[in-house]
Amino acid sequence: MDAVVRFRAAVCLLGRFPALAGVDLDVAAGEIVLLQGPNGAGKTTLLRACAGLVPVTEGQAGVLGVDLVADRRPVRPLVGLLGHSTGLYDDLTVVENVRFWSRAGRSQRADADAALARLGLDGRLASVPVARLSAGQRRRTALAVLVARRPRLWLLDEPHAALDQDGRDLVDGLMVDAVAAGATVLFASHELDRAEAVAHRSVTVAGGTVNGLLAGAGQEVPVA
Amino acid sequence: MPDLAADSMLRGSMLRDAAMVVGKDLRLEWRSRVTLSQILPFALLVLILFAFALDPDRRILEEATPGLFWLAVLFSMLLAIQRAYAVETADGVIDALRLSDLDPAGIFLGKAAGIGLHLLVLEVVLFVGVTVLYGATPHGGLLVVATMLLATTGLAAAGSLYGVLAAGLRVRDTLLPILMLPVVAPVLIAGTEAFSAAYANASGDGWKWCGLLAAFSVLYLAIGIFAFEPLLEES
Amino acid sequence: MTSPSAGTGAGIMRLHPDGTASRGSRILGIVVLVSVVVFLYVALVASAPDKSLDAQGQLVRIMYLHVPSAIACYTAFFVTAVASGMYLWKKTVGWDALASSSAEIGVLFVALTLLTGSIWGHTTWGTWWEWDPRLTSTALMFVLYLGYLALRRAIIDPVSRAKQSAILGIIAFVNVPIVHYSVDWWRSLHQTATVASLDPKIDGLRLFALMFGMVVALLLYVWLMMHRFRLAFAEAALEAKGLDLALAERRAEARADGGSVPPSVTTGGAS
Amino acid sequence: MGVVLAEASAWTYVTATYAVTIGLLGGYTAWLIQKGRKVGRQLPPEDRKWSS
Repeated sequence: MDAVVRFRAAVCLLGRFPALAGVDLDVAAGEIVLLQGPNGAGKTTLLRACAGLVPVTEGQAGVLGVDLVADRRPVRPLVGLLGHSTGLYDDLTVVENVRFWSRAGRSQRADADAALARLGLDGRLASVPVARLSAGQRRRTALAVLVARRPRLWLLDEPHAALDQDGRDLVDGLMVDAVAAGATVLFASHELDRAEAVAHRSVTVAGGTVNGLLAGAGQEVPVA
Repeated sequence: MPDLAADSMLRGSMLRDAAMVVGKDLRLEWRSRVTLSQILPFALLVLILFAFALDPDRRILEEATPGLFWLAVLFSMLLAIQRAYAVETADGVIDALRLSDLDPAGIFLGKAAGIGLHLLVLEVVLFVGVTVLYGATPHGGLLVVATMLLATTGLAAAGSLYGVLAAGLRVRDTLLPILMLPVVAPVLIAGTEAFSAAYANASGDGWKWCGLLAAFSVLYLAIGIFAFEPLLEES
Repeated sequence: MTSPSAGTGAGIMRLHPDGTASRGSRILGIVVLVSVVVFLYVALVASAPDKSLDAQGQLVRIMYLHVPSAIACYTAFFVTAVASGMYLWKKTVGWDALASSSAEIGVLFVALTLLTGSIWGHTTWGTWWEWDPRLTSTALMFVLYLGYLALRRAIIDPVSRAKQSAILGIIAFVNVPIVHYSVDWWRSLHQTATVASLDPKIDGLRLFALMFGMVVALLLYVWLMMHRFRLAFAEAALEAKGLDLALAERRAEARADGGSVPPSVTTGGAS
Repeated sequence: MGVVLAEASAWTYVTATYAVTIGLLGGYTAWLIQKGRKVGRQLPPEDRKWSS
């Protein structure tokens, strides 16, 4: 199976700011790749670009066989994105949120309930409106939504943030289980000791540029 | 871009997604009660303010009842649309909508149905309010109901479309009124004239205004189904 | 290409080096100027007052401005709608610049239509405003396109601004007939007098003044568009130029952060 | 009211209308040309293909 993610000199603009100024990145199937880099380096934009939410204006960008430059929408149902914002309705309860978003992602109800159980949200918390949850519990709910979608590519933006110790163990476990089930994980993190333990490979993002080609990848000059 | 909407219509996923979205909106309202506890009182307040402005004992209120009713509906509509899309733009929900497999036309119809249902509740309350406060005795019930339903469909469709157009903007609260009100002015005119005909017990010439409202609704439903996708993409 | 500093061309064709003028716009500018002078002469001096309006005969001259500016504003908003449609299809900066320029000039002509209509209203009905169907729908169109311009100012990202205002450009124009139709219906119930007095019996030199006025208004619209379009196009080019600069700075920032700029960026690299 | 309006005041309305129209159009044109030069100055000549 060729690379799940294949970027060559990709440029992404946020308004007029070139958040990504030239990305070379390969992620093979079944890999867990860590994105490292200072704040504002472009980690979040890169994850959102992989999810097809940000237009790639120059260079080449392909995720799961979808050419993002041509039409980036078809990749969206295939990926799961966990960002800084939760993407949940504050006034709805945990279970209502997870069920709505999993149904919206064409998953079955069983997947939603299994995800709730897996994230430990099927007890007292289930019927609590998201607005009243702590940051960590909201993050777990967002994770449950992602797990319920069973995406082929996990895109996690600082998944360990706001989680307590066993929450972080849970995230690491989820990543390993996902890869075992045939998915691929690309995540950004600042907790390097924990992140590097679970990641197969680490790539540095600096000033909107990434040099993350696989060792064996040929040095083809992209068609200008 | 339009082919996406067309083929999803065939697969019937549009209506199923619309049902899912409106169900979610109603549940959201049930949990937060924003319409019931905030927009409804505002609508009644508008009726009372009209009375202060128009000197209740000089029969002006009773004669102007049709117009005042629809003005109150228009202002409440603005709040209902702001609320409907504030929910979708909070906390990254709009990204989740894009990432989900929901058909954009379905989201459009779902949001429109949600706004429409909220408006109907407001209109019923306002109708009672107008009858009681302004002492306007309604006649021509059929025309009144038909006008309400058609006007609400038109307002909901235009509201759902302009709501997402303004959704992503910082200045949406001030931009939405000037974008929407000139567009829904024909609904205000048609609604008022139809109601005047009904109240004057001359329902006959009120029906052509319903025709105008129906045309307006069909037009905006059609525009919305095709224009919603790029607008959701850009907001 | 002559040296930019000395200005191009000679004599009357001497163009300012930095401006949005060109041979074409200068020639059209001269034509417009001449036709305006001719129009003023015909409208104000040559054509006789309209006897049917007795003492108000002179007032028919206001119509020579009111009707042409109305024609020009509908043309402008039609161009905006077409350019918006073309932008959604072709997605090039040019169509977006055309749509926004035409909308802005359209709003200018709508303002003129309302002003001249209001003055005409004061002379015949004694009030600065009359709920005449055409004036009313013109006023609604004025606010609608002010909303279009407000939407353009509210969006920062040039691509999403172009797309969203293109959609609004089309919807707004689709609304014009609806507003027109419902307002006509609305006012035709109540009185028809105002409609008649807006179209006083016009013939002879007066008819020529009116028709010529329309031609001058459209020529003026095209001339203004040539300049406004180039201004919008230049601003878009400036934005794009700013991007290349920002891209270079961003990559310099990458080197400063200790990251290495990827090979394919430096060799093949972004164009 | 129409009849009472003297011939003279009819002319004042007409001249007022023409003055307002020419003033508004003239003002907009002046602003447009001036801004065109301000923006044009920041662009290298090859980007202004209309003037070559």
